[in-house]
Amino acid sequence: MTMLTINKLHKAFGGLSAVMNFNFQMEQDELVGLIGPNGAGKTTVFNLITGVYKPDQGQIIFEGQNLVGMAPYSICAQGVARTFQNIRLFNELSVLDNVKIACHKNVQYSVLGALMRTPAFFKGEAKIEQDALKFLEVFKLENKRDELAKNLPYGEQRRLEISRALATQPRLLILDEPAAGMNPQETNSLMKLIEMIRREFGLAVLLIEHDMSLVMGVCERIYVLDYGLIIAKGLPQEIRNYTQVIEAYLGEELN
Amino acid sequence: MQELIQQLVNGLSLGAIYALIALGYTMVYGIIKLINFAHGDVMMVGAFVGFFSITLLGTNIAVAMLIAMAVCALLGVIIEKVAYRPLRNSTRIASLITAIGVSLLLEYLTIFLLGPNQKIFPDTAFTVKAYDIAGLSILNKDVFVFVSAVGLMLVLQYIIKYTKTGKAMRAVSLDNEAAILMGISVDKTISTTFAIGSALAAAAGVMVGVYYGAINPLMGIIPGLKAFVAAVLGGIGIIPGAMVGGFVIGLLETLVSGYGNSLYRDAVSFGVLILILLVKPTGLFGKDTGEKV
Amino acid sequence: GREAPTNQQPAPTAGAINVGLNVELSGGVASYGTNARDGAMLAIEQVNAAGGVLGQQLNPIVRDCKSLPDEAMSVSAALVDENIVAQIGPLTSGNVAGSTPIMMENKIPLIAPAATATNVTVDDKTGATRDYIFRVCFIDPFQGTLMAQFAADNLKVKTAVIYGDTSSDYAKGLADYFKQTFTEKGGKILGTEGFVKDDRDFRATLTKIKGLGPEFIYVPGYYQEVAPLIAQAREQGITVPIGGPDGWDSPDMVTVAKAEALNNTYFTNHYSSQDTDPKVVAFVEAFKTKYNKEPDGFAALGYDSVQIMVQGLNDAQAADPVKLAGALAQIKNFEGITGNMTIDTNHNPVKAGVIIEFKDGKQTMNSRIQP
Amino acid sequence: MLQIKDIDVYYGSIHALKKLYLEVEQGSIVTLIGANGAGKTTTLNTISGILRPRNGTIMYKGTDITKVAPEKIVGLGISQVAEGRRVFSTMTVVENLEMGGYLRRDKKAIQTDMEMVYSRFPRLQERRKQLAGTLSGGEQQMLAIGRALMAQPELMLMDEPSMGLAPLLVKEIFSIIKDINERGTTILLVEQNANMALSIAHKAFVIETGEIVLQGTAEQLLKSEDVKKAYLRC
Amino acid sequence: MQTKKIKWTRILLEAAFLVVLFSLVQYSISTHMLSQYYQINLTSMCINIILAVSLSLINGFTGQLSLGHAGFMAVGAYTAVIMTTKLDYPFLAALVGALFAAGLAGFVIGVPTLRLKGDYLAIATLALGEIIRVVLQNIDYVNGPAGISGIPKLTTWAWLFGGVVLTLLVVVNLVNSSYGRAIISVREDEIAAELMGINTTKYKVLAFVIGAGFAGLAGALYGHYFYIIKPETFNFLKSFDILVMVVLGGLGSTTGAVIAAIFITILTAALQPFPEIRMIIYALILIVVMIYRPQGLMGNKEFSRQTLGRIWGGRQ
Ligand SMILES: Nc1ncnc2c1ncn2[C@@H]1O[C@H](COP(=O)(O)OP(=O)(O)OP(=O)(O)O)[C@@H](O)[C@H]1O
Ligand SMILES: Nc1ncnc2c1ncn2[C@@H]1O[C@H](COP(=O)(O)OP(=O)(O)OP(=O)(O)O)[C@@H](O)[C@H]1O
Ligand SMILES: [Mg+2]
Ligand SMILES: [Mg+2]
Repeated sequence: MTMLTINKLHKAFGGLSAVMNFNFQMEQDELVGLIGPNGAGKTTVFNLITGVYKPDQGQIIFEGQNLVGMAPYSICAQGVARTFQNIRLFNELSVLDNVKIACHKNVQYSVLGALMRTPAFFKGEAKIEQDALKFLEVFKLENKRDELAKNLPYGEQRRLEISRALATQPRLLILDEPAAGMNPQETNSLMKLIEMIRREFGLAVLLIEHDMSLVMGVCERIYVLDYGLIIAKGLPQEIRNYTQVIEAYLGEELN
Repeated sequence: MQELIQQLVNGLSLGAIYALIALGYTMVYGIIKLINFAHGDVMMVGAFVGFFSITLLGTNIAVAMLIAMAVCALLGVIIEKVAYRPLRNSTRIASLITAIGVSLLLEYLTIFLLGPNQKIFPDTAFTVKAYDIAGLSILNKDVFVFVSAVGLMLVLQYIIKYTKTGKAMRAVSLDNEAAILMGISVDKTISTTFAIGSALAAAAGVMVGVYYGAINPLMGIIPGLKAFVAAVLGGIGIIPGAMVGGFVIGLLETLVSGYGNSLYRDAVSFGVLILILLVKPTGLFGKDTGEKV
Repeated sequence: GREAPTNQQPAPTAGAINVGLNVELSGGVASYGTNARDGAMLAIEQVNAAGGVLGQQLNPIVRDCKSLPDEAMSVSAALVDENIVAQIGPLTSGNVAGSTPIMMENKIPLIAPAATATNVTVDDKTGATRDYIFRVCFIDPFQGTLMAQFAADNLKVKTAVIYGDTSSDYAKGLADYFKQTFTEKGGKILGTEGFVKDDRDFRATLTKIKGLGPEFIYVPGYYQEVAPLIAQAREQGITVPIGGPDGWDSPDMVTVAKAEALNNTYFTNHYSSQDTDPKVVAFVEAFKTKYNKEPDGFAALGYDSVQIMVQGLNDAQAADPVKLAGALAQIKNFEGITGNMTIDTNHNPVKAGVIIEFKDGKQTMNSRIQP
Repeated sequence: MLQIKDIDVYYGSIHALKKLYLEVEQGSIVTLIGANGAGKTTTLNTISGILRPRNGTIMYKGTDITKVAPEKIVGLGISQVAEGRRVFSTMTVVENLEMGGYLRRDKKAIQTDMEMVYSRFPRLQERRKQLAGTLSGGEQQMLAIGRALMAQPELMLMDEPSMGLAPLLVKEIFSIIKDINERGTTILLVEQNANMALSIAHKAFVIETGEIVLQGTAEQLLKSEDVKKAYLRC
Repeated sequence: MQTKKIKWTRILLEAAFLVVLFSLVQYSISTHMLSQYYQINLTSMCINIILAVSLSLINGFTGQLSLGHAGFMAVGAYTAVIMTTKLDYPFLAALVGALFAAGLAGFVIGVPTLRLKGDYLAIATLALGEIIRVVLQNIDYVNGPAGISGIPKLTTWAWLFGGVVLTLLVVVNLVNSSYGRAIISVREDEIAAELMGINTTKYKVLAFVIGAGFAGLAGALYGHYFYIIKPETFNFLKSFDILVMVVLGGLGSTTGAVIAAIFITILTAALQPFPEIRMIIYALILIVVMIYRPQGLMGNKEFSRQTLGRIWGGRQ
């Protein structure tokens, strides 16, 4: 079943059209890549989907719901979660609290319950803690639970961001350059992780990445964006042979 | 109609005073993102230095203003070094508190040394002339502050936009570590910023002295607050914004007093200010650059 | 120059009488408190030099109430612990109110130099006089009424605008009573405008007032604001007479507003600092010598507060707060420099009021009105 | 040209660099590779004077620069492309480039250099008047490199210049690095993309938790089993 | 079973501690062991604690720079005083009324202005605080600038103690819950929080309303102790005073706010005997403390968080 359908999406900044006539479709449990040269408009597409920017035109239908005009937090409530190109963790908070915040969405007690410390509060807190730890374990961060997020090395920060996004229990996970700043080995294990969480949590994943080993390694389908326009879409092996893509993006054929 | 024009004249000259104070405020504010609550008090010190250089040294107004500017520039540099620099890598709100501390210190040190009573600016310093133009009363001092405000705004804008020092200031304000990597000395740049900002405050102080005839140790509090409001209203750190913000507040207050109810002057002008901000959350001239995500 | 350092308080000697000075030395009205303190300290010095009271020296204990009623209360409580015989201050009615319950509870007289609100000495609700609260200044109704009478009867004006300090209860009270009397006398109030403390620019409202064209403007407020206000009024071509209360009394009026602008302005006062009464002249001289500045109304009232307390102590023949309060309530014809006063049953001084007119920069007595 | 001897750098109580040594010869490209958090950025920041070593010395062209103020170090010809781009976000692209040449006085030469940057990165020319903060990640990276070039450095420290760049641009960047090196600029390059870095470098150092664990010519390291396993794409 | 038992004994111990603390002070007041002067300062201290803790919820935990706290205090003070002196309500009703009136004011003000960021918000809140003051100054029903005096002294140690405990209980319990984490996430990174499903506006308003409400409570307690309330008392400088306590204590630390409130109250009282230089010394101390502890006395740490969590949050 189609999970995400985007029709005729437009977004301009001042005179600059960052995204033009963007049409896109994605099935449940698909893993799709969005690639393209720097400044092509990929992050902008993500920002439009998640409500950070309001599109000038177009529709974003997620599981039958039009997301256009919704506040970011309600889009998250619909089941879309993301990471950021420039990592945005809650730096001064512990690793565990970072994830717990993402669990807040499903909190099971009221403000009054919190103030009165009702049994529901203790039960709810225990559940949040349990959930948060579960997501940390997936990314092998459980023994860093009490570290401040800002003190983690870069690679772990990226992993924490993904686990935080997962904690909102999305059905669509959007990753903006998850492997940036990782070395090939780390990228490799990230690749495995992405595949694993997709299976475990039954999600669809949409990702932007410039590291071709990752994109070609995990993505089932790829869209290529250039100057705000889709210039190609298809299976990885098709994409890498499109001359237009090679010219605009890959440079030469990958070995 | 005539009355309206007279009110506009009133508003512009009141606004010019606010603008003058707001210029230095917004500059420091723009560069180091410090809400310098002591700015109004530096203005007060400037007014007193001007006062003493006229009464004790017998200088004329121009020299007095230069001396005041020089003294306050130095004062500003010292304040920065002692009270703000150690906090440069801490939260902004921490330096806000030291700014409150510095403000109290300047006020009460002055009271301690000179007493809380007002001092009368000698009227030999500036001969006030009134011009009657088509039934409007316009004073030479109105023209003087208005021209100074606009002139200083232009000079400041030029410095910041086009000179090397100005660009260094902006760079430091955006990312001081990256600025260092360009070869910019952050300490020097910030010192310069404070020197200029404080000198402007001093100039404003002397003008306030000339304009209203009396100065006192607590004279900086309210104008300091209004200048802060003007700076924010115009858009934080934007030089022309501060000037326009000053004029807007001056005009607002004047119009409320003149045509509304003077008893509600501050309430109404603050209310309008909030409305403006609600429509334009980054101030009149602030660009909503919106953080790129 | 530097004002006399008053923070060095003589150590309480064995037989000294402690006097509390609870005044505003910081905060919004720091200058009122400081001037009153200077006046009071001068009086204490003179009294001590003349051998003290009841054979004992007066020992002033100065405290700052930060221009806040809660701090005034705290200071009073601290002063009570110092066994003071009386407290001078605070200056504003609000701060006196903060201090009042402590003084009442501990039965120690409070002498307010300048708190003018009616309810300072009288409880609003019960109408009862507060046993331990006294003052040496006029009350709002007296001055407001006086100026209204003067405007209507002597200046013969029919219309007036009130332009007062709205941030001070003093000015607000005066405005109310002026309005009441002036209307009773058939005059018309064309408008009521306001400024707030520390305002320096009044042109917008003045332009508006000019448009209203009143024959008289009543400006209840203090000289810091009134002086530039009058200057600006004249600059705007407003030539009608302007009147005000004792808050105008300061040499700064002339230096700021200039002699010419002050012509045709009048204010109510208890005395004139340019009075030729030798008592007043001596006070002004002594004050100038000690502090190298001219005394204003607060200084004079601070001085009189101490002097009336001394009178009370002498009458009571004991350095005892309760007895002092009894004596103060009975004071008759006390010769203060702000006038001859008799304390009435409401603990307000009954003293002659004067209307002072500025003539070419000189304060001149226009008329004296005995209540 | 650059000699680092036994420096120790701390962040509070964290010992980030331990007796680290490093040498860069004039005219060469030297690369420093290592895992996340190994201390690469710390090393570069210490050279530029932003961080101060507790012990040890840093010699540059025969003079000790260990205690020289960071802004002075730039004046000596060392320029850094900082990690995370660090462009001046509310300045335009042009103004950013001008900031790169802050210490220079030769207006004409600055202009030619700016043209040179534009010819290398045509995208920047297109976006001349745009505020740097609104550029895409890759565009900002180009700007950061361009800005560092504007200082006409003799030694250029580059912290992960290829991060976030499209493959085509990554190649482009590496060829630019090679090119500026051939024109006489010495380069100390920090890279995650070890394959690429080693392919253009003359010499390489491997850093692990603040210590140099391996050094050699680029060819040697390319062949090393340890390096292959840890850092290279097989 | 075992842990539950321990928990209960702890709660009992803590409750006992509170009872003992309360009774000791109450005893020394009743027997006049504590002089009037100390009682007044104890009152100021408690009111300052409520003010600082309530503002710390807004400034410290939510990260919204609010400079209008004195305005809410004024709303509470006037509401309560009108209720007791003019409408003859009992004190408890007046306190509750003050809490709700100020909370409502917080809501009305917060909803539109909390869209503003950083200093723009600071200015808007400052302006609103001043508007409240100016409006009060012009209402004859409350005597304009003269204010209302002759207020009965209804604030006793018991009310103060209750007020402080309630404030701490609410703020600490809120902060240490999922809602509290949501509030804190707004401070850390509003955009990221929003994208993690946090309705940031809602939580900003929630914190603002609760903070404002307790400022109102503090105002009510103030009014019924210090005999007079007038608009001037609640001007922007009062807001700054409260802000100083919050920052001095450490942003995001409730215990910090409490400690700083105590510290400032004691400092103010201790400087009373030096009338000429008290403000100079006060200013110097502010500067020096901030220079040496820029993160505030407590940083964002709590004084033994678990202990406190148990003490204040241990009611089950
Ligand atoms: N807020 C904004 N204001 C103005 N221009 C913007 C804004 N956000 C993005 N742009 C512009 O839109 C274009 C697309 O940017 P976007 O960040 O989507 O690129 P991208 O495909 O993610 O590139 P990269 O791979 O380098 O991250 C760029 O040219 C950028 O400069
Ligand atoms: N400001 C800081 N405060 C505390 N620790 C820090 C700080 N910056 C870096 N560190 C720590 O110092 C060590 C070295 O960090 P550095 O940034 O130099 O690593 P790197 O090799 O550049 O890593 P990356 O590949 O992620 O950029 C890491 O453990 C890191 O957590
Ligand atoms: Mg991007
Ligand atoms: Mg690094």
